[in-house]
Amino acid sequence: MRQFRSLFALLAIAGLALPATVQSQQPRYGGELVFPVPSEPPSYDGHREETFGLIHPFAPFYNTLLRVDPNDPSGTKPVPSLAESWTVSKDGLTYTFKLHKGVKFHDGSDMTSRDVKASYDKIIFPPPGVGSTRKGQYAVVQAVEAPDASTVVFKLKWASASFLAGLASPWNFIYKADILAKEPNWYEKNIMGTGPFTFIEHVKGSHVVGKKFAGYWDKGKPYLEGFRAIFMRDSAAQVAAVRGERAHIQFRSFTSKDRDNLKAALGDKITVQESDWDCILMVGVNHKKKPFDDKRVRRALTLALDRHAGSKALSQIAIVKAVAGVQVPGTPFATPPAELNKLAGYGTDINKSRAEAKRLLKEAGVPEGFSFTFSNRGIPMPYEPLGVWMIDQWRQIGLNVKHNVIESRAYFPFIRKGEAEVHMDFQCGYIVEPDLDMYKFLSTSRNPANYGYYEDPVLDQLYDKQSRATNLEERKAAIRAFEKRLLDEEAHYLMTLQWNRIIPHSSKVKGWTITPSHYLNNTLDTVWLTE
Amino acid sequence: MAFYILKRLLAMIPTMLGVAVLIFLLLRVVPGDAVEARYLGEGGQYQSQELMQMERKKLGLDQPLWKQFVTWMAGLARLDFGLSMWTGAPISEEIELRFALSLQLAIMASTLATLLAIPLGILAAIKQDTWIDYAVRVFSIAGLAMPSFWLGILMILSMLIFFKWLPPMVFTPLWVNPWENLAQLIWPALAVGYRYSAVGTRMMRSSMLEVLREDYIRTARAKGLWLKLILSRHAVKNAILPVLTIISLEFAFLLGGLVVTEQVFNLNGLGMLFVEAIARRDYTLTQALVMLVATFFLIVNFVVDIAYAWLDPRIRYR
Amino acid sequence: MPPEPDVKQPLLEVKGLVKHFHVGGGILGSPGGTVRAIDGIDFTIRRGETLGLVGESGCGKTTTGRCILRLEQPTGGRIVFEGRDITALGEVELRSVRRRMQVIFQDPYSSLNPRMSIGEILAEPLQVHGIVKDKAKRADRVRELLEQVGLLPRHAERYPHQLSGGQRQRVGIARALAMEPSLIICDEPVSALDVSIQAQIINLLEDLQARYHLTYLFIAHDLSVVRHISDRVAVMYLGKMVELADRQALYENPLHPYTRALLSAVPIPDPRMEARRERMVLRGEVPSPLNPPTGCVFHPRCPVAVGRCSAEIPPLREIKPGHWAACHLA
Amino acid sequence: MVLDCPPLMPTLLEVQELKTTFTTAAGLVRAVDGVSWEVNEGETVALVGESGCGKSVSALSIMRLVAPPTGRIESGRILYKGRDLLALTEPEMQRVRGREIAMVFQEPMTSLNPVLTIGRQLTEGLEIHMHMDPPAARVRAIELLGMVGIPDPERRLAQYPHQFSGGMRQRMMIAMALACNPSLILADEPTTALDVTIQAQILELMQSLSRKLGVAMLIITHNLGVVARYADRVNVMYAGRIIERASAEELYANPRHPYTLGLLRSVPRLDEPRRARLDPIEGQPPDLTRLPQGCSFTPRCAFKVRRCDEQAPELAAAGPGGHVSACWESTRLTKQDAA
Repeated sequence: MRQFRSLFALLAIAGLALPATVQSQQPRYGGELVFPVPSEPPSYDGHREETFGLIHPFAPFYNTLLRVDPNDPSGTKPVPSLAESWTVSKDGLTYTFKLHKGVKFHDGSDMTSRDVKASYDKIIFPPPGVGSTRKGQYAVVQAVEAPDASTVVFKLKWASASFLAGLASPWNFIYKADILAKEPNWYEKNIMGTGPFTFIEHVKGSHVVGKKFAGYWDKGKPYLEGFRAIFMRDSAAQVAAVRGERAHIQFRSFTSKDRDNLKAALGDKITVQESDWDCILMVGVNHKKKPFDDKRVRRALTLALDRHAGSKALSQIAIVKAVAGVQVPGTPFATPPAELNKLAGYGTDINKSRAEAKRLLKEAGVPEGFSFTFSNRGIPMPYEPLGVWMIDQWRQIGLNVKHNVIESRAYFPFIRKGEAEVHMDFQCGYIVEPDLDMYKFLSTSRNPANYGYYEDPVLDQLYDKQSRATNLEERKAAIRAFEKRLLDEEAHYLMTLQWNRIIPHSSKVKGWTITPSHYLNNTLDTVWLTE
Repeated sequence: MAFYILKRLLAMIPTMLGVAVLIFLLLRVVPGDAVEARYLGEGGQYQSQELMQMERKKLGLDQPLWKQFVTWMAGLARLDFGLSMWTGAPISEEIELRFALSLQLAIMASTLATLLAIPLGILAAIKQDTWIDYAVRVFSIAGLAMPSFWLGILMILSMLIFFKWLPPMVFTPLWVNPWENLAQLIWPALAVGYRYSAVGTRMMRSSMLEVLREDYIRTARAKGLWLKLILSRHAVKNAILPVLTIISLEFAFLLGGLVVTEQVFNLNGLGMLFVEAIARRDYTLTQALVMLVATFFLIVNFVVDIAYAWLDPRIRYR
Repeated sequence: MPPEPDVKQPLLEVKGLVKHFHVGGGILGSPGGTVRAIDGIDFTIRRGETLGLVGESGCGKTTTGRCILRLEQPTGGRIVFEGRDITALGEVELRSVRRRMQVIFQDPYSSLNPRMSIGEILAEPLQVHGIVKDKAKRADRVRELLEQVGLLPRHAERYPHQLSGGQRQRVGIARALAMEPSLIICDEPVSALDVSIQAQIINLLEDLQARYHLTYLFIAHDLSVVRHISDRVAVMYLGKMVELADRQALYENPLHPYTRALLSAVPIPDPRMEARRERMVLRGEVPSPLNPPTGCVFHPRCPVAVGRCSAEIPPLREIKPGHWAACHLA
Repeated sequence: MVLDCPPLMPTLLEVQELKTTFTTAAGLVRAVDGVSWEVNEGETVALVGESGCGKSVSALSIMRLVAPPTGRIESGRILYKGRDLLALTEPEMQRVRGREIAMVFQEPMTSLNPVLTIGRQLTEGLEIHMHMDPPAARVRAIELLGMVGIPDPERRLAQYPHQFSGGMRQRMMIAMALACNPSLILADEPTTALDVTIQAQILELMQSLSRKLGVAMLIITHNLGVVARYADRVNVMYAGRIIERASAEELYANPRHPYTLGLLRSVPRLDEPRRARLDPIEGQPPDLTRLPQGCSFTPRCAFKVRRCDEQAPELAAAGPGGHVSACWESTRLTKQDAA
């Protein structure tokens, strides 16, 4: 029910007509959707790449086994795609999927369970010399089996609450088994899927063109005759393209200022969809550096941040907005605001928080005017405004912080050396799912990408507990406990503000719903143009 | 002549070799490599050392430096630039289209710059210290003061606001559709050409003033020649040499140096590719681009020398 | 006052000096070649004397001066200065030699830094070479130098463009004097000056020579000026020395046809005399030193040349005591 | 004496009270300060003086080539064949330049355009003034080069100035000047940049051509020796004025101005025994922006009297044959006085 409420809220923001008229509109066939893409992927292999620059132009050529409901603005609900239905064994260890019949690859051959198995085997058990960047997320899988042409079975090592969501990952394109058997890396440089669109051309640095696949299995779809993705690095150029009506939509996000400008210039021709965004900057505190080994000091750092005031001020100038914990606000596992505000640094009385922070620092023996270095990544938005904001917040509890900005590409290699005291870290999910969103914070021994360099078995146990919970309420409780330990009691990491996704697009674009992830909902099968 | 050209071409080899060694080493001084840039890129997600090592091996980054250098040089000798470390595609393929765009833009901008600079410079020189001279000066200083990307933004905004029109966003080669092609490139060419004409105009003006003070101009006047004839026959050819040099070197620079302008006009040119290649630690691509631009500089220099000889017989016969 | 020099001892000996320049080919592929700027010349300059070196442009006289100063590295031959072979000295050793050997240029304007005051120009070498280390004493020395060359102390504050040509040449002389040299190479020191000023500078050079026992190598193309100032005169043509003699002998009894032609070409400011004078106008132009004629280099223009002249190079012979000429017919 | 007779030939060019000034940062330079002189048809006249005395500016003023905006002809008349050149329009003046009056400049190196062939530079005057077509102009150009003694003229036409030696270039300048059969050639230091032996060649050539073709010549020089042999009459200039004028023979025999005398005395001469010391004119040439009220030569003059400081002397008769001098003491001077 909450989901529906937030959908209506979004529709209201977007200034769309009433739902009644939405329903009355019949999808129209034809037209070419044009959209700028701010980044270009190195290869075409979804199993290997990590950039949305791959999803936006290339997802329409493929299908996945499951997908995230394209009409659900929370972006959390797995629904059928190539699999039309599934059953889960009582013990939660066997998942059996029935595949759609009559699914054809673009070369005309039939898609069978062999292809699904081959694709997942490549992701989970890659042969030598084949890159799979998300292999670790499927550690739960024991084996993938294809007992008959239209059945795929996943055997798990233990029960997993997030497994279905994992199969709805937008990255896990289903490739053709015969091709993979011949050349496991073929899909890095070639495209051949079952998706609603067929690949026409990719001009390096310029654009990708797709055309409606006449033999698409989901009858009646897609509506578009084709699409054209144009690589465009400069955000001003992207905005200009939408404003000049040379492009319909940009699927990542614009800033609030761009939104206002577009709206002012084009009025009703622009429809705005907004959502909290499953991306967040957080602050890693190196537990190996004194005095940050002392949790009182870490708590003081988070207590110093006036998140509510920051949300108001920073949302005007940066792409951040909501005050959040470890889950995107408004999604099923998110902590409700009233409860979230009880965490250290989330309170509404900032003076009280700061007094507490000063007391803790004193207790920890940290002298007045203590100095440390805050390393930040050389990306103007939103790293820099957030960095400046935090340094100012820390100054107000008597800390003197040096801002050390490092070139974007050199940043993580530097952080990985473990020399930084306090640094900005980043995480962005392709689907809102606690397993994925919280994995980052596990002890460094379990996740080397935890640059706080701490070991916290209690926290790890809470993670495993929620991950294997079969009951929704049980999982929620474990997540809540995890959040409290991570952000309040131990203050291992500090969360800043949730990013805010703003998509002002041409009002001609219909059938596309914003979700918290810019990796989601880019198959374009449901999208149509009014003219 | 053929001997001279051959000699000059041979003389380029050591220069290119120096450039090659320099860029090879410089790139490797910068922290990080293509694999780190790729797998620690977006969010700092950790990838297993195993995967990273595998990727490094694929790219040959596990080899000792000298071996990497030798491999690269051996490729260069066969005019094979190798594969991009980022996309794995042949570098020639990466560069081809962008080169066509950048080259065309550089030619158009330089041509515009020349077409503006030479008449304006001559006009300012013969009308020295009159309002015409001042007007030309203001025009050219304005060009210098306004970065071309800023002028570009102004142009785009005005087109959007006043004509509700935007140039095409995708490059179409000239031979495919000249109209589309020009509709896209004329604007950046104007923005860039205007800016670069400013230097040329100033140069042409001062060079012209200098030539007009020369004794042989006085000789020409003493012969009873009229101003137009003196300018066209006696002055311009002499005055044009420094302007030619400036514009030619600008041309070579334009080829790879228009990063921001490319962004503003969303041009798929060499400038952005260059910046991205460096950011991605795509050694092979960066090296190839540096070699390409260096070659162009050398060729342009060479062509300028030949042009000098053509314009100035003193050089030709010396 | 420097000690009275030993007049008999040669201050500078030049033996078989050769300087060739290699010139590259043009763009259109004309072959490069060797310019024989100086093609084996010998002479000595005794302490306290002035040797005049005359010849037309391109004859090698200026290059000779530059080789002696080691501004050019000679291709061959030896230069012995104050008894020391300086032909192959390195930069550091040359520094001390250069103090003893100074130069005055034709165009004083381009050899003076326009951004330095005259005082600074004169003080700089004193400081750099550590001749006068104390600042106040340096200012005194500058004043003294200015007075020696007939300028006023207030000229120290002026800049080169504020002075007339004659005054600038005086500064050039003062700068040379500052180093207390024994040899001054005067490279066309008066040819850029107005006639009325030329005489002032010549007189000044003579006065200074007498006062400081200076030795001059006086390079010029104006034969009347050279006659006035020199003790001995050497005539060069196309990189070769064609005649060398005492002033009087050379002017009254020139042995080489080229010298005779030169002398006859000098106009004399007296119309009556000019009308009576026999003119010996040479044919043609000076050949290119890239491709000098065979035999005697002067033979193509020589009014008295015989068959032998084009085949055989005449050596510089001592025809009369102290009078040398390179001509088969002398 | 022949020179006592009035000139047999009619006056070709008559300069009357010419004043030319230049505006500089230092002030107004009175480069030519009211000079008058004339050239008769077929005659060779010399204008002698040191650098900055106004002799070159005089020639440029006649051609109206004083560069604006700094240079300006203030007043005076320049009568050429009775027409005042200063009253002509610019197109009319263009028809005079090169056609009626031609010029030979001092620096043959820089006075020829380095990027045009000799042929081009020689024929362009023929094409515009004589309306010759290119083949005819070429024939004439070959003839001209032959006339000034340049061997192999046909091949030479295709060459560039830098392929010519200094003497050759000056011959080429003379050929250019002669191209359109002018009545008057203004030769500004025509031999100064040349070597002595070449100087002699060029002067001989100019003299013989001017006699043969009946061209009048104005030779501008600082070299008294050059003038002695070739000029019929000599004007001596100092600080923008003519201070003495006489036939060449008379001037050298009986200089009547201390400056002329000083010039003659200060140069070493091959025809006289070597003197122990030269007799320079002391001091510096005057600053043309701040000329004294009286005679400009006073500060350097060995013969000055009180009056010299107060009043500038005008040219007055000082000897036979139109010998005039601007000196209060001219009659007192003899050549021996200075010695």
